[in-house]
This record gives sequence, structure tokens and C-alpha cells, in this order.
Amino acid sequence: MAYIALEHIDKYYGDQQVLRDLSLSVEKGSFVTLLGPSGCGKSTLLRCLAGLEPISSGRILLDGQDITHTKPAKRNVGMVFQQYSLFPTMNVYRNIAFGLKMKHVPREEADRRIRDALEMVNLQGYEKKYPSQLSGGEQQRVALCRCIVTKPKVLLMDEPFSAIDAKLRKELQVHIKEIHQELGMTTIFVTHDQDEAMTMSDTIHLMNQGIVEQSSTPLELYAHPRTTFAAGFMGNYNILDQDAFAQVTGVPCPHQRVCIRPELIHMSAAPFPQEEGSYRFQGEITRWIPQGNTILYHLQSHGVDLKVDILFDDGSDLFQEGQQVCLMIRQRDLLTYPQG
Amino acid sequence: MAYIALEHIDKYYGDQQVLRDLSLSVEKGSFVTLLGPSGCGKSTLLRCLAGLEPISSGRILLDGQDITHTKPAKRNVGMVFQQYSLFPTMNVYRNIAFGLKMKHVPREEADRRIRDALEMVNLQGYEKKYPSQLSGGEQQRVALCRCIVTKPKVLLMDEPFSAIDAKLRKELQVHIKEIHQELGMTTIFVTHDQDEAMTMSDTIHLMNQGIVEQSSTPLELYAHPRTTFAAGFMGNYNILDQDAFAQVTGVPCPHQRVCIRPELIHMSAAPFPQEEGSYRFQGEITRWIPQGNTILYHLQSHGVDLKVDILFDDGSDLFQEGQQVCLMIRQRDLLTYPQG
Amino acid sequence: MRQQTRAARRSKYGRQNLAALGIRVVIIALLLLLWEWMVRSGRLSSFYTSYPSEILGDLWDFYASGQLAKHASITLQEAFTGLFYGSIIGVAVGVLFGQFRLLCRIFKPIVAAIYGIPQLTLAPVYILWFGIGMQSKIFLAGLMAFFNVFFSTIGAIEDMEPKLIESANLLGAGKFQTLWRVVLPTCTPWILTGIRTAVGSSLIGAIVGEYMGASAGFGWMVAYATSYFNMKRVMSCILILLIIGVALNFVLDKIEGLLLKWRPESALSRNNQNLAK
Amino acid sequence: MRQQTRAARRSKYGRQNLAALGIRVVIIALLLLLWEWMVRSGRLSSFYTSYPSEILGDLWDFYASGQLAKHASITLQEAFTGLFYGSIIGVAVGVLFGQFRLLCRIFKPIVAAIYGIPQLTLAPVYILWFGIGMQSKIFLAGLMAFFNVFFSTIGAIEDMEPKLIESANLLGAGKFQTLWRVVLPTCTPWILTGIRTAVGSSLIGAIVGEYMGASAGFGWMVAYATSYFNMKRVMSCILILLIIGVALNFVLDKIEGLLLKWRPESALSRNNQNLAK
Repeated sequence: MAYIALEHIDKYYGDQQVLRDLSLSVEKGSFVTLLGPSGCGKSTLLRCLAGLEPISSGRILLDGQDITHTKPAKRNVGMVFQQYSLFPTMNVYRNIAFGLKMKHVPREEADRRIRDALEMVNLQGYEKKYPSQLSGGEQQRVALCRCIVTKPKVLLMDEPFSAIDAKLRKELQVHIKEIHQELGMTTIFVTHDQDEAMTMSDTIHLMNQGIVEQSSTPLELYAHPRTTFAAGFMGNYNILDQDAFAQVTGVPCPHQRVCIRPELIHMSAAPFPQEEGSYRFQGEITRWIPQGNTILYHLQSHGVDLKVDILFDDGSDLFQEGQQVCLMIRQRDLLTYPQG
Repeated sequence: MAYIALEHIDKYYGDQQVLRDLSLSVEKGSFVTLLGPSGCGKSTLLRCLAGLEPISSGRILLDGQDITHTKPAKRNVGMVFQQYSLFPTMNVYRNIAFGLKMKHVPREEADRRIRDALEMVNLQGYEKKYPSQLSGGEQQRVALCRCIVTKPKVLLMDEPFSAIDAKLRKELQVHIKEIHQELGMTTIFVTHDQDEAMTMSDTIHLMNQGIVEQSSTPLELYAHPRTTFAAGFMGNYNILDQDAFAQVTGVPCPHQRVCIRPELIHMSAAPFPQEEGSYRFQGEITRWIPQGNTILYHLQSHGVDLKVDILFDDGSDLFQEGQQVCLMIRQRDLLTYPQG
Repeated sequence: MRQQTRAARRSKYGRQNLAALGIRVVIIALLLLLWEWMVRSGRLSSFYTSYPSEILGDLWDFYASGQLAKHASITLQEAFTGLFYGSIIGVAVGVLFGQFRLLCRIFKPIVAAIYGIPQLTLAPVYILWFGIGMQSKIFLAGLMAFFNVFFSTIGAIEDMEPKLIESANLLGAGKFQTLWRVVLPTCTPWILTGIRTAVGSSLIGAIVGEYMGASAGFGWMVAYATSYFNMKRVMSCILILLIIGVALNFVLDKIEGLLLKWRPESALSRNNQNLAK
Repeated sequence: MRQQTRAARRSKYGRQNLAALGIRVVIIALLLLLWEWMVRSGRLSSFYTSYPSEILGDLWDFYASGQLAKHASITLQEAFTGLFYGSIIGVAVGVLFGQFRLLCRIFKPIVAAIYGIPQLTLAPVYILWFGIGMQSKIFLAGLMAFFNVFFSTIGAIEDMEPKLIESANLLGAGKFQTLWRVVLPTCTPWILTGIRTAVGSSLIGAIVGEYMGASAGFGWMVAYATSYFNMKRVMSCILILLIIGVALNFVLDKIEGLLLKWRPESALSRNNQNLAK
């Protein structure tokens, strides 16, 4: 049985429906991400689960109990907000101790747990500091500690890194993931950043306009988006309609719409050998953008714009702007949609 | 002759030296990035160039003229700040028109330029809106317009996307780059994000502690970082000292320190064929993290942690945690440093 | 979408506010009735508090005799003349101090120290200096307005986002153009908040000045009525002051709305005004 | 690095501030000397302004005769008693309104409207109600303090970051625990700002009350001295009020520093205090 079950959740703000008959279940101990563009309802869903917003209809089950009408204080759910959620009047120690005090955890036990938690996030010796003396990243790590010391049944994180700069964010992603593996705490993570979702999750629930578009593993979602919304949101997908596809490949297209990932368009200076189930065509490079370990090429082929990703290895196989290149797509790599 | 030349710039705040005998030159029409960790002096350098901070010693030349002691208003330099730099009391039109009015550009000419600029950033019809009614991304695009309509000799951008979320940031990067190509305006861009620097620049000046560590093209900087600081900052480089290298490869290392990019460690389930100038060894996969179009594998080989990037194409060649794999490094891909 | 949500919330609050308004009116009406009944039934002496119907009657007399218009116009004239000069000088000195930092560092603490003396306590001195006519009240009202507007102005200039000034400079604006086109407009909301506070202060200044020594005006009328234990007249005056207060606030809201079209709807600013008042 | 930079800047400002202080002292000394000289040389009549040496002499007489201690203690007792009750009631009502939103929506506008009547104008009424003794001044001082503290408290509660309350709830805190452990401590700076403003207001309340009708206290002394054209005594009183103001501010700074150890150094708060005062 699912550890967390959200059943047919509707949520209105005034006349505005933000969650539409949404159902979702989460396995115990898993790391689940709610991913979607801003305004898709992902944060609202998280707040409903925490009890901070009442739901308009539906049912929420946690560990077999119906918590639909349980107060937040009784749900035993931890939440890390975007920012500014530490109590500014308390130092780090007292911030973390707050939840333990509320739950009447004995002093020695509390001390031990706080020490362990601070060690886990590498903030030993920070006990006496106040939130205003910490950087954004440190504050979020303290906020995480404050949640995990109370051993909640589920840890909710609402875009916890959105206010933190790129470099540090990557470190924290790894950090959080490691802590999750160590504690095995069921975690629901909200983000609008598909890279972040890919890196961290066991399961991604891709949301759009109050519904879940697709629930699957990161690789599955990336390799096989089930809708063009998912394809457009997840990667740099080339999305071609019937006509464009026919123009490029010279073969009529049986589908309304075809998507292909930029790293699955093969590119070479020399023509590709004939191969069963592949399309071969030519194109001209219009721009190339180095992106760390890959290079993104923009091409034009028969009047259609295409994007191709190539792993940047030893620098010997770089193509130049204006160069004519040979391209090849395998039929099995194409994703097809009736319409979009 | 260089269009912009900074010669032996020193800058102190009180007793604190933030720029150390720094020299730099910029070609006309190029897109140059100052890249570095926070506190490296990159923003200070930009502000000195704009005349917003006096320099302690040195000389600044712009288009052949010494502007070291010229007031900001007379330098003919445009600057886009991180955020909140639009005049809140003026609507978009009047914000953009401000610089033109100061320069007494005739009304009709100004109207034309403003129209063109707004079209360039896709904000037609926004003339009457106030900054408070715009999103962060829109505000930055207006700020850009406000600069380019005055046709400054150089456009300075101080982390203009740092307050904008990841998805939109990528769009704006492309946008700015396109505008640069269209106008050919000499641009100096400050960022702490190496991906952003890679994507946008003709030349990157990597800064650290008030000096320029390396000035080169993005690919050159990425492929051939000249110091271990550069290697550490630019990519996910594996940095191995003498002992670790010997442990992994079984061959003594003639260098103090060796770096190799994660995409240049070749990985396969089957052993690699013998090859001149290559090292072959084995490792065990400890973790794998999907990162969009690539997968990052963490491995252990003879007690040393390694990172390997593989392009995620059709999903057929995935390795699992705990799997033993064969690895190969070519000697020519190694970067060697006398010391750290 | 988030904005629509906010709009939905607003309309919800709108309805709740209307309900609250209704309850408020009912409560006030009941309290007034209770007051009337307590006095009429002899449970409360009308000597100390008068009672609603008597006050209404007196208000009519006060108005019909022309006394109301006379005293009100004197007090308002004192207050607004003071407000006018006090505000202009306050903005001017504030801008001057904002532009010349050294001036500010030397003199701002002196101004703050002088402001540390409760100005109203100096009312007798001003009457000695300027006589019991309108001049002394205008001076007192103006002084109170000055301090409010001065501190708002200098505070706004000091808190201004430096990037705005730097942007203006880089776009070719000189010191004066930056001041006139960027600094002053951006500081307007805070200056207006200061002026809003100053409206109340200058009114108090004028009335307290009239208490100290005058032969006309609202303050004089209250003092005079009190000394003759004419409670209904005192209450009439208080009621009129209440109405003037509400009316001024309404007018100031409208002016602010007109001048500050560019401003985002901000709950904070509203709160600040409440606090500042 | 940025912090070190800031420290460097601070030390630079420190030096400049010291210089500004020096200039300030010199300017004030020169002004005082000019004043003394103008009067002594007959260019200014001592009748209207007295002069520094005469004022110092009177200050000594005032002190030596025991009058200073007597009047000061009466006024301060009135002001602080009022401040004490006004602040307690202000915080209590503010918290009550903050906790019960409906109560707030109904009654807050009523309180605001009452506050719209300049309280000082009611001084004569309070003297009629409570007599010319200390009670009427305490009431007036308390009322002025109440409004300041009440609006600060309710404003702080309304502006509070909702995430803090939500965090407390999710960590298992009930309504009362959230109030006591999170809401009140977080609002303390704003409540203190209100109390700081209230110190001044209650002092003004007490003094203006004394003007209206009293037989002792600073206000009475100023009014009395003025009516006998005893300008040197009026100036002595003003000087003492100035000293009291500076001293109270110093004490309040210290208290705030002790209570608000957790607060970041914030230029804003200082400005707010200046504005609010």
C-alpha cells in the first residue's frame, strides 16, 4: 500500500481551480519530485499535504491514516520553505531544538539529535549563531536540520534552493540526496528546474495546470515524455510537425508530431552508411554554443531549424559555423504524438 | 590597438586590496566575460570601468582616450545591473527615453530607436507599463533597451540574470547573444556561472582574488585550464595528485598533479584494446546521476574517487551501481601541473 | 495565475470587509443609544459627558450661529499655513542635506537633538515671542510639520537604491538632473507619508497653541467651553475634529493615488502610514 | 571578503564621524558664544531669549532650591506611569486583535478613527473628568502611549512572515506556543519602536496636561515662568527637557541592544526610529 496517497484532490482559490481531481501516491522512503512550470499547482499541492491549505474536496492518507482534516501540528510532517523560515530571534541551536521541545523530547536525547543533524549538514560549531549571521545556503541547511531532528513521517521541500546561487545549489543537491540515502526519509521535493529534478529524484511527477501529466523515473521521463508538453519541458527536444519532418527527411510522416532529443541526431562530416530504419539528410551549422561538457549546434536543414548536442571530448571533432554536415536519425529514437 | 585597455589597475577598499595590478584589454565588438567566484573583484572591475568607483592606481583607456578620471556621465558607457535599476516612477517608454533625453536626441529619432529596441527584446506594447508591473526578466530586458538605445561605446552587464530563474535565464542568454551579434556592440559581461560564461563569450577572463588567472576562448579555457584553480572552477575535473594517479594507473607519475575531464575517461563493460599512450584500469560504479543529456557516474578505482560523464543517448548503454567497469584514459588528454 | 488567485482573495476580503463594516456600524449605533439611554435614565451624569441628542443640537447651534465656520477657518488656516511653509522648508533642507553629505553629517544630529525637545512644550515661548495672534500658532504648526517632512525626506534619500542614481549618471544625467528627475520622484511616497503625518502634527500644533493663549479657534473654543463646563460644546468640537480628520485622510488618499500611479499595490505602505500617523 | 570591505568602510566612516562630531561641537560652541555676545552687547534683548550664562546660573538656582527635583519627578512620574499602563494595554490589545482577525477587522478602524482626533486637544476634557491632579496627566500620557504601542504591535503582527508561523505549526506548536515563542519575540523590535515613540508622546502628554491645569510639574513651571516673563527659567526647563530626551534615547538604545542581540545590524531600523520619533 502507498505510504502517502492523495485521492481526487480539488483545490480552489475563489473561483480559480488550481488542482483538478489530482491523485498521486508515494512509496515509503522514496525521493519524489513535483516538477512543473510556475503556477502549475505544485507548491499548492505541497501546502495541502502539510495542512497549510485546506483542500476543496478529496482525501489525503498518510501511513494508512486519513489526515485530510488533521491540523498541521498533528500531521508529523516536516517542511523546508524557499527561504526566511528560520525563527530570527533564536540561534541555530534553539531553532533546531524548537520542534523537539514542542514534542517534549528529553534534553539529552535532543542534544544528541541536534549534534548529529548539524554534523550531517557540516554545520558543527554553528549552534550559537543567529539566522541573520548565516548565508542563504547555511540557513537552508539549518532549516533542513530543524525538520529532520523531529523525525517526521515525510519531509516536504518547497523549492529550497531557488534563492541560492548555481554553484552552491549543485553542492546542496548532492548533499540532500546523500542525507536522504542515509536517513531513508520519505521526501517530496518541489522544483521548476528539470535538471534539479533529474539529478535528485526516484520518481518525478510532472505537473501542468493542476494535473499530473506524467509520473515516472527521471530517465524514463527524459527519454520517453508521454506528451509534447513533457517533451518541451524536459529537454531541448526538437519538436517537428508533419510537414517539417517530411521536408527534412524527404519521407512522408505518418504522425501528427515527432520529437527527437538533440543528442540522438548523429552528426558527421562524412556521409553515414546506409542503415535499416534510419533517415539520412544534410544540414548547415548556423551557430554553436559550448555548454561545458557538451556543445549545442544549431543547424538548418531544408529550411527547418534543428538542435544537436555533441559531447565535447578532445576537441578534434569540432564543426564550424556555415559548415555542411551529414545527419542521421534512427527511427527507433523518434517519439511520436498524435497531436499536441 | 585594443578598444578598451585596463593598465595596472590597483583598487583598495580601506586596507583591503581587491584588484592587484590588473591589466586587461578588450577588442572592439567582442563579447567578453569576467568570470570568477564571488569576491574575486570582477564586479569591482566593472564598476571601475564605468567610473562608479575610483581606482587607486593604474589607467583606463577607451577607444584611444584616457578615461581614468572621466565622470560616469561622460564615459558613454552603458550598464545593466543585477536588478532594481529601472526608475520606478517612469513607465517603460520613459525609462528607455531617459538616456536619449539626457543626450538631446531629437524626439522622432528617439521614438524610432525605442521602438526598434523594444522590438529587439520582444517587448512591443509594453511602453506604458511601470517597472513594478513587469517580471524580473522583463525588467532586465527593459534595462538592456535603456542602455542600447544610447549606443554606448561599451555595454557592461553585472550578473544581469542572477535574480532570474534557470529556465528564463537560458532564453535570455541566447537573446543577449543574438542582440550582440546584431549590433556588434562591445560587451563586458560579469558572471560567477561558468556555464553562462561558456555559452556566451568570445573571450573569458577568469578572475581570482583580484587578478586574472587566465584569458582565453571558452573552449580553450575548458579544455586547457592553465592552473588547478581554473580546472577546479571550470568543470567537474578529476584532480589527482601524484600518489592517487600512481594508485589508479599502476604507473608512477612524473607530475605533481594531474587533471582530467570526466568526459575524457572512457568507460566500457568490455576491456579496451591495447593502445599506445593510454592507461587502462578498472573501477566500480558507486553512484550515477542523470543530468539531462549526460549521465554523471561516480566511481571508485583502487581507493580513488573518479567522475565520468557519458552522453545519454538511447539508454542502451547504462551502467548500474556496483557494476565493475573498464576504464581508459589517453595520455594526451591529461593536463599536468607542477603544483597546486 | 497567481495574480488571479490574488484577485479572488481580494474579492473574498472585499465581502468580509463589507460584513465587518456592517457590524462596526451596528456596534457604534448601539453604543450611542446606550450612552443616550444611560444619561436619560440618570445612570450617567450629563455634566461630564453630555449625551448624543444634546450634542447634535449644540452642533446645529454652533453651525447656525456662524461660530463654527469662524473658529474652524482660523484653526485650519493656522494649521495649513504652517504645514505649507514647514513642508517646503522640510523638503528643501532634506534635499540639501541629502546632496551634501558633509552638511548632513554635521547638522542632522543637531536637528535630531532639537527635535528631541517635545516641540509642544515650547508653545508658551512661541506665544511670548510671536504674540497671541495667529503667527505663534503658524510657527508652532510649521515647526512640527518641518520635522516630520524633513526626517521623511532625508530618510528616503538615504535609503534610496544607489543603482538608480548610478544608472542615471551612466545615462548622462548630471547632479541636478538626477536629483530632479530620479531622486525626488522616487522619494515622493516617503515625502508624502511625511506630509501626511505633518497634517496631523500641524493641526495639533495649532490647537495646542490656541490653548496656550488665543482669542479664537478650535483650541480656544474647547478651552473656553471646558472652563464653563459646557460639555456639549466640547463634544461638538471633538466630533468636528473627528470629521476633519477623516476627511483629510480621504483627500490625502486620493492625492497619493493620483501622484503615485507607478506604485505597486503595497500593503506595507498602507501600514506605514498608519504607524506613522 | 565583502564583509572585510564593509569593515574597512565602517572604520573610514568612523573617522569621518569623529571629524563631523568635532565640527559640530565647534559650531554649537560658536553659536552659544555669539548668542552671549549679542545679548551682552545689547544687539539682542535678553527679555525674549535670556542668554547662556544667565541660563546656567538659573539652572544652578533651580537645582539648588530643590525645585528641579520636585517638578521633574512629578512630570516623569506622570509620563512613565502613563507609559507603563499604555504600553501594556497597547501590546495586549494589539496581540488580541492580531490573534482574532474578525475582532481586528471590526474594531481596528474604530480605534484608528478615535486616534484621528488629535488626543492632545482632549486634554481639557480629561482635566475636567479626572481633576487637575496627576490622574488626568497620567491618563493623557497613557492614552498617547497606548496608540503608539497598539499600532506598532498590530502592524508588526500583520506584516509578519507567514512562513514563520507555518513553520512553528508544522513543528508541533499550538496557537499559544506560536504566539509566545515565535510571534511576540519576532515582533519585539517593532513593539520597542512603538514604545520608543510612546516615551516621547507620553512626556508631551504629561507636559501639555500640566499646561492645561496643574499646580506642579515641568509644564506648569514653563507656563508659570512664561506668564512672569521669566525667560531664563523657561530656557532652563527647555535645556533640561533636551537633556532628558538625549538620556532617554541613550537608555532605550542600550535596552534595545540587549533585547535584540539576534538582529542584524540594520541601518533601516535606525532610520525608522528617527522617522517614528
